[in-house]
Formats: sequence, structure tokens, C-alpha cells
Amino acid sequence: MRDIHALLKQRHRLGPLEPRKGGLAFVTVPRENLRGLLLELRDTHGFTHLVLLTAVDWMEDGLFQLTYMLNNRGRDLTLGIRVMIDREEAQGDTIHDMWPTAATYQRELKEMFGIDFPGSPRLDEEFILEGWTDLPPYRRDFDSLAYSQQTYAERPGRVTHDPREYMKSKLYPDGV
Amino acid sequence: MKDVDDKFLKNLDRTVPLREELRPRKVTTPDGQEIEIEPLKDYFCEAAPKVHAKSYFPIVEDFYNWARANSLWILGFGTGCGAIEMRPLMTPRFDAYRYGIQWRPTPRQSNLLMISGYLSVKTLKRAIRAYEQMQGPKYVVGLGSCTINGGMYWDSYNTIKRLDQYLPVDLYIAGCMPRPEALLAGFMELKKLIKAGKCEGANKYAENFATYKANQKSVIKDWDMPDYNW
Amino acid sequence: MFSFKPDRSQYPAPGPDGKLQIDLETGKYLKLWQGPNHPGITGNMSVELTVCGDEVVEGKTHVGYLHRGFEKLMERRTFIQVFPIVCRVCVPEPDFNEYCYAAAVEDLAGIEAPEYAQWMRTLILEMGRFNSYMMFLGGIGGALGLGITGQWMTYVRDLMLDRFEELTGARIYHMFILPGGVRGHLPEGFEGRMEEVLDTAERYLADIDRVMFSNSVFKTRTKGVGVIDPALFEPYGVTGPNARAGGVAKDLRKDSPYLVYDQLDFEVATATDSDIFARATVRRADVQTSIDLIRQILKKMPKTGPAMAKIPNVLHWKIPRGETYIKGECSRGEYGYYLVTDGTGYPRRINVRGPSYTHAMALLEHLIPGTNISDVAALMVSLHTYPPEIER
Amino acid sequence: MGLREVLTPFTVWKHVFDDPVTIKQPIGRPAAERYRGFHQNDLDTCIGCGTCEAICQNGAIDMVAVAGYDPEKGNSGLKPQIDYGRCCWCALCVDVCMTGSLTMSNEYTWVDTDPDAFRFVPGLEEPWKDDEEGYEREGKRVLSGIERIHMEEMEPEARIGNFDEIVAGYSRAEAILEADRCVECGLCVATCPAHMSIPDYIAAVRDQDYDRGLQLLYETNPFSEVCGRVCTHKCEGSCAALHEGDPIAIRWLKRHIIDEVPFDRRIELIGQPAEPTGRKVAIIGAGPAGLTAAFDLARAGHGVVVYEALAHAGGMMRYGIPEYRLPYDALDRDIGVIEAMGVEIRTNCRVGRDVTMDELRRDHDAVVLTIGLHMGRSTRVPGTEGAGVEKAVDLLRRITDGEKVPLAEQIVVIGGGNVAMDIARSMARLQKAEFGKVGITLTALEDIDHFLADPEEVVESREEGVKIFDARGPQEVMRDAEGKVTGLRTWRVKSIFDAEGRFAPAYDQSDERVHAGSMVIEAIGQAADTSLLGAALTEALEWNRGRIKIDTAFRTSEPWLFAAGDAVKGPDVISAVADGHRVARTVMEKLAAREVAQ
Repeated sequence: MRDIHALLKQRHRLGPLEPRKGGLAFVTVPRENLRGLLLELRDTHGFTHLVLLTAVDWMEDGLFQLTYMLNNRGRDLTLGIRVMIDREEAQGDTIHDMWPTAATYQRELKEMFGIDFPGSPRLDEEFILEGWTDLPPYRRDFDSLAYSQQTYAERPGRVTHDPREYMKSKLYPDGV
Repeated sequence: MKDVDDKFLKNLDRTVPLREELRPRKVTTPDGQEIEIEPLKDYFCEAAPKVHAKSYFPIVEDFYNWARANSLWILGFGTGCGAIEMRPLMTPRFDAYRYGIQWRPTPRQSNLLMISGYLSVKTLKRAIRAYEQMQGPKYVVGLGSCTINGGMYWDSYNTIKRLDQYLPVDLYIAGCMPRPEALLAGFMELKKLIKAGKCEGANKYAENFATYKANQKSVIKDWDMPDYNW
Repeated sequence: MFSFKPDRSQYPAPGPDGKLQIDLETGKYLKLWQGPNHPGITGNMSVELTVCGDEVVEGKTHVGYLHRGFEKLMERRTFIQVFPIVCRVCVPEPDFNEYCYAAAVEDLAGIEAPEYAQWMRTLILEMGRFNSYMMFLGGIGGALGLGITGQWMTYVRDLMLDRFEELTGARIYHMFILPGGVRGHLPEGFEGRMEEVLDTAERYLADIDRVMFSNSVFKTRTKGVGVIDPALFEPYGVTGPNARAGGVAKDLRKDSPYLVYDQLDFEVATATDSDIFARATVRRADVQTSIDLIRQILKKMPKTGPAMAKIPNVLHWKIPRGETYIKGECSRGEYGYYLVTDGTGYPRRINVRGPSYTHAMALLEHLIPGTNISDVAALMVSLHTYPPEIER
Repeated sequence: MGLREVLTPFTVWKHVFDDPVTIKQPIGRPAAERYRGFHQNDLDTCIGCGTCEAICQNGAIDMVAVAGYDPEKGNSGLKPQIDYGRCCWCALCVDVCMTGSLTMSNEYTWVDTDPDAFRFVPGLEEPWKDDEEGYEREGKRVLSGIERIHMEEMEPEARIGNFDEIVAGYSRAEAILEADRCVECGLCVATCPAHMSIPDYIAAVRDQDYDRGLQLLYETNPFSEVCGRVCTHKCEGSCAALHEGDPIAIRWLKRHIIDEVPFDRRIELIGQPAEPTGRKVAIIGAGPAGLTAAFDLARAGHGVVVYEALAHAGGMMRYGIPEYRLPYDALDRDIGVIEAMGVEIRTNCRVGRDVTMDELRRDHDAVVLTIGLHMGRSTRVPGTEGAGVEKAVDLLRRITDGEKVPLAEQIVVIGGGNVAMDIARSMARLQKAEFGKVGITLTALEDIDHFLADPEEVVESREEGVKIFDARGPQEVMRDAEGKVTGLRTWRVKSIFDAEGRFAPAYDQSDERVHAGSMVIEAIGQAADTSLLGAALTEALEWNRGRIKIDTAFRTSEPWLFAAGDAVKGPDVISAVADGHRVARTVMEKLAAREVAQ
């Protein structure tokens, strides 16, 4: 993995390699360099298998991280390629022409994170959700429990007690 | 477990427009005629369900109930995980058929809808349609925690918590998921209830139709079907 | 052979680009929904078919009927609280979720599961794989109207569920593989009872060979149908038995050995035709591999030893910032968990990579056009997809 | 397609004559022995710590009050109620249960038409309550640590020759590991006399937020240096973790926080007291109760003067507890913080000698009496009068003052409390320095299992060479013809209390023993020296069995006089601190209500 990283580092402006155990490593790449890097990895270095494409919401930093996980089966190497994109106008570059299956991932990202991939097929069709009117649910600012409480009725009549407060109320109600 | 974000408010402004092909419009038929269609009205009967009156003679009603109890035909619609435990019942090991229970592929042939666990909103819509298409008298059994109070998806944005808000439930079976043996016990209990004339779910649905519809529509935002289809 | 040759003479003329111009209002095409409530669908999903005559000209997979928002729910739960819900991601083979999640947490937290736990996990995964293949072999027969395979295989699977029950304490959702190890040890006399099950299974599988794989009807309906061109394997992310049926011996148990697979002796089954029949035979051979592996594991695994590594107090377990991807070969292909942590007590993001995701969406949609309506069910089953892991 | 392929499938018809695999009676078929079925709970073992509720990712568990189970020490009396509309049978609640009371049966059939019925308190009346089979966790709990992190201590050989502090204190890494074991149930809070927010400050250690930790400590206790070392730590006796393993080292963690925050930073973190109110309070006795009250009153902006008869402030914390347990500089830091709040401490100022009660009453809006117990009690057995018999508190005070105390090569100590251990171990150190060897015999009425001293004190005493004879009742101090002490004669104790629970030791006279020694030290209890009150006030006050009578709010029968601490209640530092808070609160209420106006 280090050899490949050394080879591609300059050309694709790669960040430092972050190896983990078992042939797995992560690297960050600027968005402009992503396509070239993916093409070279796929065509020259045997990373032919797109394992997954997903996003991580770093809401505090105003960023989405797109993770492209590529695998080289022959050498048992897996490379996670990180692309940081702006969270406000979230947009990525479609790779469905390289891996047709990426279109599905991009549809999911569009629906669940609101990340746009211009040119990706059937991007605006409903994928998993149906009649969804709220924030894309995988975004960190979408609170699942709050939404659930405001939408779906719950069976009433449950009460609980905090042992500490309960003991206080029973054993020393005046607080001392 | 993370605390709920008190500041989060769900979006109430946005509505989902009706899909193109369901809107009333003019179309040209293959033979060149121009006609107006309104898909949601044209293809369905909109009459609300009616309460099914009991027979005047109790002995006749008892006979009906006996017959109903001994032919529980289950709609083979696996709405959630619990469906996987129904499969063994269809095989010789547990052999539910000996109790007069069998699975049918379409709602028209079934009188028992098993809601096998959680219902996502998307499936709830189909479950409602399936239920309404079933012939009365019909029964609903809720499997597992999810149908009772949300189960482990109690904080999910996409699953309902109380099944009885949306469909009339006759019986609940505890478990996550209930074993085949527990399901059989549930069926036996259901038979007893039917024989005793206590399974009035379909009539309850007809009586409280407006409430059920309101509840259903509060969670299904793209309501693109008629109010009642049978 | 009687292969499907549609009569396209009555079809509307294709557009200038040679593609079909599907205009429903011409009356030539028909939308046909297969699912979600349909006997010819695997689980709760649907395929929207556009047919012309009995040829399917377009197919779109619709999922989301089982969507519970797992990846969101996991972000709300502490690291131990995620453990009970991961197995629900895939109902027929839940154990892979438990393993991948546990291994991912262990990787980021710097914990090593004890040796006994590693063996136990391998055993559980193989038992789960066996069960999953039982579902497949029952399903593929059922999809072609051969009901008896479903009856037999469900029975054998049930026997294995009994073993699961006595080992893990549950039938379907075992919740046995905790981050840090496994929950317990083998019960007394487990090996003997397992051997009985495996014997029974082998007897039934021999019958399956006779009734299904040697059956002229089955052969005729599956050979040469639903062929996946091996050139599509990489672009469409095809892994597991689907790829092995096309001659590519992709198997993570060999390619990237995890747990104790490097200490086990087995061969990867492959076939060449890449059609429905080949995919079924590969899985049939894989069942045998699993049976052998279970026997080997029970023989080789340590008799005692700690089942759990020392883990921090789970009530406030924090894991330093990092990301990892843990993969394994499930019965359908590459199953993986991508875990990102941010130093708090909650995962920042978990992404589940299920093989069904690529197989049932992009691949199926690519394979469907040009098939006969009656083959769609078998084609879908032959890809061996489980809807809950697609939408999670 | 050959004929063979058409015919082969028919060969399976041979199974027509096989026995059916159908289960004859599937309903109620017993599940596997380990099956995770419906919950069971042994209500008598359950302590209601709520850990099951905390770990349940489904929010399925509520802690509810159940008739017949009331809160007590280390037991909230609450019981888990499980909602089977939520449960997923993952059994994490069983695995995490601190006592092992929560288990699962292998029962699995429950059908009902009422969805609200699936909510129950396991252990009350469910049919599977007493089922034997079902899921129980294998071995002890693994989801939270069982073993306490070892605390570095000096070896007996190294510590016996000097008065250096024995316990080293946790390092940061050790403290984090120990704090990690806490499950934050909060059962300890009720047990702590001062109700310190223990789970919160342990969480602060875990988060390495010592500033927050220190603020939490000072909310309830200005003597964290002291209590972090010598507290009787009753909290640890009610810790949920002790049911299957060691309790959390709450005391050491408290000490760890205070160790990590430098002195100046402490004052900064606590912040300045409130604006002066112009009210003045006099406190008699600079012990833990008095100084705590002084701290609280000063924080509220009242002027506080503490009158201390001895040369240094600290009371029994300084003059009763030996230096190897509580170094004086640690105590000085705690007192320093209190002084920094504007408390004036007048040492060497004995009320009744240097200033009178009447003067105090005249000059202040209220007077708080926290004089402690500084007079040693005597067994009054024959021979205790005269040289060679000493009282433990006197000796401890003199050791602290640096005086030369009487010493002998063989000493007999009477008493089984912490004071007895303190004097025995202090004398042992002096003996080691003087004679090079230890010769201490300790006799106590109680048997070793019911010693009043902390168990670790007993262990450490023995390590240091103190010979302990339990269940011995002193009968006579033996003296030779010249009147020199030669030993102590004791009988074996049969019982200490009579049937009504009154103190009335019964002896087995046949089991007599003489413990040789040329010096006897009595450490059987102390009394308050109330002579400072003066005759008139003594007459005016109401008394209760030799102690000044106080009400629940620490008011004496005189409206301007309050009393707290060991002198009226007891028995340890943390109780005195708690009393200090309470009396300060009462005084402030009174000041606010202007009821104490002259």
C-alpha cells in the first residue's frame, strides 16, 4: 500500500496514508483529484472493486466526508478514499460511469444526506423513503427520536424514577 | 442513549404533491379517442366499510363463528422480520395446516392479516391496502414488541409505534420475534376469541373509520390512494 | 433446449437511438408490480416490471419497505447498545452483522477477542451461512414451483435453529457475539447433537440433488437463464457465490482470511456458466463446505478458555476518533461494516455494506430486461438477496 | 434431457414410508435451557440500582416503586418494570445487572388482546417467576469492571519506622480505570451523610475534568483532602458494585481529584464569597463541623470567627488522626481554603478562659458550639487510677503537639475502634524508633468480625506487628508491689449487649488471660468537655443523657446557641461535615428571618 501511496502522492495531491490492520488504509484527496485517482487505481493498480460509497456528516466542521472504499482482491488491499465536501451546498462528482453500481449509492446519498451528484441516473427518484418531507434523515441535525415523538403515537402510562432522586425524596426530602 | 434534541421540530410545511399519473387529466386512447380520466376515482369504489351485523339467531352466529375459527387463512405478506418464523409453520415440523390454518397469496382469499413486527410507513400503506381488500370478517394479529409499543424501533423516524392506531388489532403475541410455537398458541387463542364472538376488529374499523383514516393520513404523507379500497 | 425467444414483431418501433421508447399510453406496454405482497418476491420488496407481451423490457427495484433507519439509530446508541440492533439488519443471516460490528469496535478500541471467542464466532458464522443456504435452496425450488425443497430445507434449517437456540439462547436473533468476545461456551454434548443435524442435512441434501439438481425441469428453466457476464462483476460489485458461479473464486475467507479461517482446511467452490443453475450449484457445494467447516471447527476449537476480553465499563465506553472497515464473506458475498468514531460514547457513523445492495439493485435491474416474466422470480432468488440489508 | 433426468426426482418417493417429523404437541414445547425468554427478578436481591434501565437501548425498563420494598442503605427499593412493547430480549439488562438478580426464564408464550397488558414487574406474580431454566449470564458480570484498581501503599517494613503517609494516591491512568467501573446508579448518595454528588465527581475523573470535579466536591464538602484520606466511606458499603466484586474506591477518587487541583486553583474555582451581610457568627471549635459551618456561612457573606482552644485548627482531624493517615499539610490546605473565604480562626483561645460565652453572645448574632469529644473515657476497672495508664486521645494530642509521650516496650491497648488502632499504630511507630521493635497488644470487647474499626485498619495494624485479641473484656490493670503496671487481666466476652440491646457485657470467667505490658492505654470512647459553658448556661440548657439536647435543625434550647458535630451527634468526619452544613443552614435561615436579633 505504501508503494502505491508514494507513487500517487504527488500527482493526486494525496494526504498522508493512515494504515489500519489487515491491508486497510485511509487517505484524503481533494475533490478535483478524485476522478483521476479512482481511474488510475482502478485501471493501473488493480483496485477494481468498489466496496462502498458513503458519507459521514461532520456537522460541527460544516463538512461532509465522502468515503470511497476500493479493494484490490489480488493483493488483499482496501483503500478508503476520503473526499471532504462543503455541507451547505453538498455536491459530489458522479462515478456511475466507472462503476454502474455507484448510481445506487449516489441515490441513497442524495436521499439520506441530501448530497447531489449531477448526472447520476434516477437521482431524484424516491429510493428508500416515500413521501418524506423533512430533512434528509442521516444528517446529524435531524433528530430521529424527536421526529418519532412528534409523529408516531406512543402508548401512554409509563413512569420511571431515578434511584438517586427517589432515595432523596424518600430518605432526606429536605435535601440535607 | 442520546437525549432527545428539544430544539428539533419536524417540518410541517412541506406536503407531497400527487404523482403525475394519478392526477385527473385528459388522455388519448390507442384508438385515438380523447377522454378525461381521474385515476383515483375511476378504478376504485369509494364507499366506506359497513358494520357487519350479527345473525338474528345466536345459534347461527355461533355456527358462523365456529366455521370462521376453523378456517384461518393468512395473507402471505411478510411485513417485517417476524415473517421468518411463519415459514416453519408451513412445513411439516410445526404443521399449522392441521389446525385449519393456511397461507394465501392474495388479500382476497385471506381473512387474517399478520403484522409481523415493525411497520415502516411505506409498508403501513401497503398493509392498509391489503387489509381493506380482505373480505370480512377479518382479523389482525400483531406480532412482537414492535406492534405493541414500537419495540426496538421506538425512536426510528420511519416506523410506527402503536399498530392499534392504524388498524384494529385483535390479538398480540409477545416476543422479538415470537417463536413458531408462540404463534401457534396465538392462533389457538384467536380461534377461541372468534368462537366466543369477540373478534370484532373489522366492525371496529368500520365504526371508527374516520379516526383510523385520520391516524393513517397523519403519518402517510403521500396519500395517493382512495380512502377505502376493497 | 427451450430458451426464451420473445417475438418482438408486435413491439413499437424503437427510438432513433435504438432504445425502446416506453410510452404506457400506447397500450403496448404494461406496468406489472411484483411485490411487495407477492409470492414471487424475496422478502418485502418489489420489482416494477414493464412488460411487452411476456417479455420484460424494463425492471426497477423498489426497496424501503423494511427501512428502519438503522444507521441513524446506531448513532443514537452507545457502543454496547448498538449490539442488539445490528443483527436485525439482516433477518435470515443475522450473525454477520454481529461479527462485523463487534470486530469493528474491537479494532477501533484496541481490544483483541480471546482465541476461544474467535473459534466460536467462526462456528456461529458457519452455522448462519448454512441456514442462509437452506433458505436459498428452499427458495430457488419454490420460485420454480418445486415446493418440496422449501419444505425440506426449512425443516433442516429448523434443526439448525435448535442448535442455535441451545448455544446462543435464541432462534433467529442470536445476539451472541458481543464486542470483546462471545457470550458463552458450548453447552454439554453440543458436538454430538450438531453431528446428528449435519447427518440429517446431508441426507436431505442428497435428496435435493436428486429432486432438484438432476431434475430436467429445473435444469431447463435455469440453464442459460439469467447469465451474468463475468466482465460485469467488477463494475457491478458482484461478490460471493454470484461471482464464483462465473468462475471468479472470490471468497474473503480465502482472499483475506479473518477469524480462524486460516487454520481451517477448505476449498472454494466455483462454476463457469454464471447462470441460475451455476449459482445454485455453487451454493449447493458451499453448503457442503460449511458442513465440513462446522465439523472441523468443533474438532479443532479449544475446549475451554475465556469467552470475553476485558472491556471497559460499557455504560460509558468511549472510543477514540478513527475509522475502520471490517468485512467478511457471508452467504451472499462481501458483508462489511464501516465504522467511524469521533471520540465520544457514540458512533459517528456506521455504514452497512450488504451484498444484496448491489445485487438486488443495479445488477438485477441490468439483468431483468429481455427475460420472461415467469423467470423473474427465479432470477431474483438466484441472486440470493435479502431486502432488509439493502435498505437497513 | 435424458430419461434419467426425468426419472431421478421420483426416487425420493422412497420417503413416503418415513416417520413424520411433525412435532405432536408444538404449543408450549420447552425451549432450550439457555433460551432468553421472559424476565425473572429476585426482588429480595435486587437493589433497584437502575443499571438495567440505563443500558436498555429500547427504553423498555422503568424503575417503579413496589409495595413492601422501601429505600434503605444501598437499596433504592425501586424495581424494574419491563414493557414487552419495547423489549428485544437481548439480555443486556441481565448481563449488566449488578447483583445478578435479573435473569430470564425460558418461557416464551404470552398472547393477549390488551396491548397494555405487556408491562410487568418481574418477580411479582408472573407464572414463570420460579422457573429454573432460562438465560443467566455465564460467570460474573463482564460489562463493567469487577476488581478494584490496586492502590499503591507503603510496605509494612517501610512505614512502621516513621509517620509518613502510607497511601500513595492514584495516578491519572489508575483513577480513570477505577472511575470507569462506576455505573452511576447513585445509591451511594443517600448513604453519604453529606450527600456528596459521588457519581458526578467520579464522572469528572473519567472525563479528566478536575475543575468540575473540585467544584462538585466543594458543593458538599470543604474537607476533601481529609475525607479523601480518612473518611469512613460508608458510601462504599452501599455501592452497587460490591455485590459481585469490589465497591468503587470512592474515597480514593475523591482524593485523586483534590490531588490534581493545586491550592490556588481551588480558591479560584470556588469563587469569591457573597457580599458581606454584616451579620456575625461565632463558632466554638475548629473541627470539621465548626469549620464546615464557618465555610458555608462565610460563603454566604456572614462574618465568621472560629474560636479554637488548641494551638492549631483542625480539631480531631489534627489531634486525633495520626499523621501517617492524614498528613498535616493536607489538612492545612483544606483549612487554608476555608480561611481564604474570610473565616477568622482564633487559635489558643479557649472559651471560658480567654473569652466568655456571654461575650460571644453579645458580640455575635449567633453562636455555634462544635466542641467535639476531646475527653477520653476510662474503663474504670481496678488499677486504672495512677501512673502507667493513659487515655488514647490525650496521647494522640500530645504526639501531634510534638511532646514526648510516655512509652514502654510492651503496651496493652484497650478498645477496638479506629482510635484504638490509631494509638496502637502510633505507639508502634514510637516503639520502633525508640526500641527497634514493636510490642503492642490490643484487646477489644467485640469479636473480630464486628470490630468497630475499619477492616483495612485492622489489617494494617496486624501487618505492623500489633497483636489483636478480640472478644476480651478488661477486668483489672495488674500492678506489682511498687505500683508499676505489669499487665491487663481480661475475660472472654460471651455477649456485649443484653436482650433489650443495652450495653451489659457478659463474660466467660473460666477463660482468663493476662496480657503482659508495662503500660495500658484506654481507647474506649470520648466525652465532650462542656465546662466552657459555665454554670448558668449549663443550668439553662436542656440535656439528653449527658449531651446537649438539640432539635433536628441543631438548635439548642437557647435560641441564639446552636450545637453540632461529635459533641452532639457523631461519629466521624463526614458526619461532622454534614452537621456543619445543616447547622449553617439553620443559622442562615434564622439570620434571614432576623429571629436571632439581639
